Amino acid sequence: MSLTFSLAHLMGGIILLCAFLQLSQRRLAAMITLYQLEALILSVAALWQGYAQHEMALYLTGLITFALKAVLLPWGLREIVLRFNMVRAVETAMPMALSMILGLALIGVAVLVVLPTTMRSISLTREDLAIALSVVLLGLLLMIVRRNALAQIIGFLSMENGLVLAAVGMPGMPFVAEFSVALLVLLAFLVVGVFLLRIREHFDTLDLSGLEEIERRGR
Amino acid sequence: MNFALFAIGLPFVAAALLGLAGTPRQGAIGNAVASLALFGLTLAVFWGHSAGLVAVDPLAALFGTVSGFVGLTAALVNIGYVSADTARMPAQRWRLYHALFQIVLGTTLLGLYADNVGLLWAAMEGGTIAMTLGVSLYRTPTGLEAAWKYFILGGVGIGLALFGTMLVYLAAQPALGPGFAAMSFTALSAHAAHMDGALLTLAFVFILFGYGTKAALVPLHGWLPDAYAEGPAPLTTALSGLLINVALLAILRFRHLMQANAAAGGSAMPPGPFLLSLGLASLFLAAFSFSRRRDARRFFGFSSIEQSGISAFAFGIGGPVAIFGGLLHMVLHTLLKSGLFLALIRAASLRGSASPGNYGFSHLRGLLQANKKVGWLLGACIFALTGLPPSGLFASEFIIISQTIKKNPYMSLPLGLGLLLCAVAISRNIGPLLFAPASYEKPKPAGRDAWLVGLHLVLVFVVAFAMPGPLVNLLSHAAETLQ
Amino acid sequence: MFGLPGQGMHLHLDALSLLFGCILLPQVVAAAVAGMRASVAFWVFVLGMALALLAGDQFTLIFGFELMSAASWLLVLQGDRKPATLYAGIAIFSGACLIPALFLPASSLAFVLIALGAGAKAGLAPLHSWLPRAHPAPPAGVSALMSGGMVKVALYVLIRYAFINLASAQQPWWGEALVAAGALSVLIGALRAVLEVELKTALACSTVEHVGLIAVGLGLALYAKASGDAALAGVALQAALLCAVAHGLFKPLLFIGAGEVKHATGTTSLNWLGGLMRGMPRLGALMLLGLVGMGALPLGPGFAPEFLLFHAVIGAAATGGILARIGFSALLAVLGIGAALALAAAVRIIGLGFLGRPRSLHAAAAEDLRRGPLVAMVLLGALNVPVALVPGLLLQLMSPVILLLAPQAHTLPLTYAPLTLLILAGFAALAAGFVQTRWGVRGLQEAPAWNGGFGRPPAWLPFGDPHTQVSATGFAEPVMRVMGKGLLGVSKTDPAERFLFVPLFRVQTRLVRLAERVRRATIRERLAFVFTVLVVFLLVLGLGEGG
Amino acid sequence: MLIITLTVLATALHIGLCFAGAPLLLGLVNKLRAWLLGRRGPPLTQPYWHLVKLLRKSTLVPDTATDLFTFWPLGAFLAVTVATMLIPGFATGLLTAPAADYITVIGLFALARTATMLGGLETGFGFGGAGAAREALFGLFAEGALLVLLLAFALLAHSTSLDGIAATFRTAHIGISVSLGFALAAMLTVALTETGRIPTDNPSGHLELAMVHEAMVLEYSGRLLALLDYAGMLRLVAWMNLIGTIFLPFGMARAADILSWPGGLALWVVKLLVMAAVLSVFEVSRAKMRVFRVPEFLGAALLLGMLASVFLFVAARIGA
Repeated sequence: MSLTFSLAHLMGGIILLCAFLQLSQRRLAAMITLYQLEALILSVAALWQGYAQHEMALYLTGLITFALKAVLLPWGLREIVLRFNMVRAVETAMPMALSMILGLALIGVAVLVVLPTTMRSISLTREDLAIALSVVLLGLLLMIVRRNALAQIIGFLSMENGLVLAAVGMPGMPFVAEFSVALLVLLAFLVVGVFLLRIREHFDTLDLSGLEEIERRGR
Repeated sequence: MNFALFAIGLPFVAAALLGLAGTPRQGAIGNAVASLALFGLTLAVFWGHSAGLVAVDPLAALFGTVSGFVGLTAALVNIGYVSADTARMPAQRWRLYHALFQIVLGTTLLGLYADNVGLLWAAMEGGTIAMTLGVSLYRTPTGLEAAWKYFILGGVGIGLALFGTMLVYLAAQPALGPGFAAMSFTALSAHAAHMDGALLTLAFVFILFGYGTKAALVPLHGWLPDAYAEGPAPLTTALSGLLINVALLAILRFRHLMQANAAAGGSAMPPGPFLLSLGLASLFLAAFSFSRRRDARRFFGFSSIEQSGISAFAFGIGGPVAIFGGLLHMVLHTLLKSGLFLALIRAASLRGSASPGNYGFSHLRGLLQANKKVGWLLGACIFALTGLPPSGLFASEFIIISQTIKKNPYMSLPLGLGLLLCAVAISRNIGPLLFAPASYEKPKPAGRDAWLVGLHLVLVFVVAFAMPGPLVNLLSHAAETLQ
Repeated sequence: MFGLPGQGMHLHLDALSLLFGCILLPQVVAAAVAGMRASVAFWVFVLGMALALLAGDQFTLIFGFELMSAASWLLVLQGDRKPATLYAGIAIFSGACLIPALFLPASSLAFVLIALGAGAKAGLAPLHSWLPRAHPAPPAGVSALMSGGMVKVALYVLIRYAFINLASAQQPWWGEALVAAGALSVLIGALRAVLEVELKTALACSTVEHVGLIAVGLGLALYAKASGDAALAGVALQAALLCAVAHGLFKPLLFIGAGEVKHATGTTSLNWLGGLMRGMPRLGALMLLGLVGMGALPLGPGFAPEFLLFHAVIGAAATGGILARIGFSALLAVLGIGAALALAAAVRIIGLGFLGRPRSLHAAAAEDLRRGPLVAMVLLGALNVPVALVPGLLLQLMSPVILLLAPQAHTLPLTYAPLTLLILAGFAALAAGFVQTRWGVRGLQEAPAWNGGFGRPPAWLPFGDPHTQVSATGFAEPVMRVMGKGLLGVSKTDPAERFLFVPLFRVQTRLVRLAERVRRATIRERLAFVFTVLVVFLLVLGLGEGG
Repeated sequence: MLIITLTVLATALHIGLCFAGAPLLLGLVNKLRAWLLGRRGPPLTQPYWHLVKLLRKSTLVPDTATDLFTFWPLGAFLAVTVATMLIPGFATGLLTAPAADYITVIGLFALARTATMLGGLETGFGFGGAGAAREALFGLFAEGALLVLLLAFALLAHSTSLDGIAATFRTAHIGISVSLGFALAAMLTVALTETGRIPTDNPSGHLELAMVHEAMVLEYSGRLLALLDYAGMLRLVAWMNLIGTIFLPFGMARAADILSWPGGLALWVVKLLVMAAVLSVFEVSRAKMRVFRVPEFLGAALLLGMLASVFLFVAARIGA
């Protein structure tokens, strides 16, 4: 049992680390790599939990996660990067250092919030919950501090990883697979959305500063 | 038998059919037929009994019926809209449009009828996706941009909601243990007392933010005005109010869990302050955003923000009567706002086309010259939004304010101020819209479906001031159980 | 059943509502006859007022009150779009003040809210400046009903709550505050009534003045009730109620007349009227009757209330300390000046509108009353006569109301006897007539008047050069020079607007700019909003539960 | 029965004397003024002949006037007449006493002023309008001052009816108090304005730009002018009666007992003579003031009136 937990912690820690490192990356390629790693660990965690709890659903989740998030999505994202040649650094909305400090602060917040909760008889310990919450918040932060649509998507993806991380920890929670699948549909939509935006010869870049049409018209 | 399942299933089937075949006009007619059947089913739900994942309580049934009605009238007006606007989109995209129309209805009903937090969440996500597609349907730059906002904000909201849902499940563990039971509203509210209060509070914050995004509470409202303004009118405006209701009801139910836990001495925080702050924020932001709007649909988008803020405020005040007021406000506002948008579509098509971008106030002003009937109907709808009698909203707002004074007198001050500002800002537009001297045009026919708007208005008035006894009992009982 | 879900709607009638109903009825009939018969909004308006008067519970009261506001707003909107928004704002403001007040327990706060809400709707200073803008806007019949009726309904709410529902918590300062507001309204209203050039606007300003008079009476009555002065309470209430009755009769008369002037000449600006008595003798006679009331002249309907009010103030001054003495003597001076101003305003309207030479061809070619308005005005005029000649009788009829409002109040018989004065005047007239016929020369011969040495007017000015006779502005100039500059400033803007509304609008624009900034936020910024608030909530949570 | 007859008789006597004597009083004042100016002056009966002459002359109506032209002089005349009947002269307790409320009297004077103003606006030429405007201006402060004064009297006499005031002031020994001094000054100021004497208006001056009362009656002639002039004379009597009743109530007769009449009558005549003398001295010694100084003049009167009532309070406190 302790092995279960320690391993779960370890993976959770690595995921959190990836999420945190994404903040520090200037280049999309690196972010995608980190995301891929994150997803990989996540699928492993899901499988491990499935093994620990003897849950078929969790095995399923792990496989889906691996197939889609660790393989398919990164590939797709890289495709976009190459296609629009956004290999060079994307501009950040706030200084790296500041964003990382904020990230640390957020982890603090997460811990502070989870602290008072009393986890009786649940395999998911409060540390795991804290980690999941931090990953979610870091993902949100990433969406805010990057000006680039793709970076925002990556942020969203890592946030969603946090969700799945929390989900897999829950004993016998139904719908986990369904949740992640449903989320994936949404993600697919996000990617498609980027394509839509790109296909229209309206925005010559995915830099969102070019995306304030309505505001400029001031309706 | 369980009509609810049929009611949920029908739209998806219809969506599949409409998405596959049919000219725009056929699609519109099929749409109307399906909506009519759906409305019948939502009525039947009252008499059917249901259990399991889809267990309908009277409140859900009521809102289901309201949604069915709104869907029906929207579909009827939709016929005229489509046949007037056919040329603007290729046929297959019209098919997509009709499919989306039904999907939105279906997800709405699923979200209302589901007795399971997971299903509710899934429904919300489905609705989000459908609406997103709907907003970007016309492929205009601004439309794409609005859709993009909807993607990002709605996606984040959905994510937070999911996290909150899982936390609720987690919080229910001590009481209900693993399994489906820990996700069913009935079971949860039965065992609310034994749930993990702290975790529940945390969960509520995420739920509030997740579903608050769908309910367009400030500061989560960013997507709404643009989404309203850019999509095809019958879909993104007349129907989107329904999803707002689903979100508000979800918030109300989770709030009830928290309240019950706190009341039973659990460690949950009272949910009031969160709701009150978001509600007031919505009220005031709307109040000050009205005055510079040039596009009517954006304008009324902000009014939707205001109204859901009011309902959230009422839920924050708490107590059976205030919640009664909040629910009544939701029902009335749904009927009124959808009627208003139908009138708006009519008005815009009087001035040429009802496609996005033709809803500028400067474009619509002086309506009485174009058509007296439509002009007065639209004016009446807008006026009803201000909450002055004989508008039905007066009743609900009266209840809410009076309860606020009884429960929390100091909150009544900002509430009154906000309502005052909003009402003034809204009433300012009526004068130019109706009476302004427009360049001469000869009166045009109102269109066969203008009476639907009148029907909406009458319903609003009747429900507010001559509410039949059973409905009163239904609502007050629901408020009792959800307080 | 109709009404609030699950509770319905309760009506209830007592002496007070009956009295105000009686005040309302003739105006409604008159306005309907004068041409509002066909308008739906008008009848909704009437329905709202009736509901407010007959209300038996808070919901019905507010419902009727706001229904009245809403319908009148629509009517104002149809007349003139500009003041409509301000009017809606005031109407909703009064609603927003009243609703809390109705639910609060009897307390000073409740009274303040009631006074603010009802006062704003009644046009009591300092919340009066909307009234001279909004009341002239709609068609004459509605203006009449707004000035004569709606204002009374607002006062009715004030009376019912200040005297009956909140009686348990009453304080002396309630009365004093009401008196102060009333005095202010009297001064500003009467002064503006003299200065305004538009006929209807001047009438609306005089409405502000009369509301002020009623408020002073009510305030004195409250003060007396609180200090247990039975006689004072009686006379003050008599003054207030009689003033309400009289004003409810002659003001609609005047407004309908003003509407007819507009119809006949196409303008209501006194600077373009003149000599109407020649073209419209019947209208002139009826207007004269109404203006005698407005100017509070003896033998007119307006004098008895002023008479009682002065008595009340004198009675109040006899009680209380040195400050009260100074205050009440100042109040008396203000009322006196106000009465004289109202008189000047009435003289100005008659003298410049109906006497002298026409100032425009429209005025010269004016034709007399149409049938409907004539009937309406005759009805109101006929009802004015008993108020003017037998006020004592009316006061006796009102005594139940007074006892309802102030149970311990006892009332004295009126010492102003218009009939006696009439008889005396009759004797004198007979004597004068006798002398004339005995020694005088009969007959009148027309002769051109000496035009002060001005040159002969051009042929296309049949009534001579309008500029050689005093204009409305010119007539008001001395008053403007002596009092206006001091009270209103050179620009003649109402102090309430300068010190109340303008700053408010400034704040509003600033906040609108802020909201626009929020709306302009990019997606990232919007996400940032969400994120920040989320983190704040989480922190609150963590600290709240951790601590 | 006897009392009633006596009261009726006294009232008739009062009215008759006032009406008959009004021109004489004016003649007296003019005579005195002339003497003080070192002229011989017109005969005392001159005003009577003036009235008769006007009655004999034919009456002109300007072609620009409306039908109400003849109505205003009558109105002004009737108002002043009624006021004169109400204000007690040589005796208290007249038949008209119950109706003789101070405020009613003020109202009647206002009514007279209004009728005159409208008469001035009637013809629609410059001077009448200017005169009416100025009269309206003067009216503002005059009424304010009169009401404030009333407060002082009412506080002393606990009554607002002239009769009551006179009765109280005669019997109760109020003595010469500061407040009454103020009140008297204020009262005189208002009286001068109301009766159109120097310094606010010049009854004998006919310079168009300066005149107020004359400007309003400029277009009247014949019997209408006679009415107006006679109303002016009555106004003078009425005001002197008013001042006499309030400030010199001593020795007034009681209408009920006939024995007190002779004394009362004699004293009344003396009072009128004294007041006429004072008036003419004052008029001769002062010059007419600019129109826009008059409001200040009356404003001072208003303040004096307020001071009077305030001082009353102080006096009541210190027991004086």
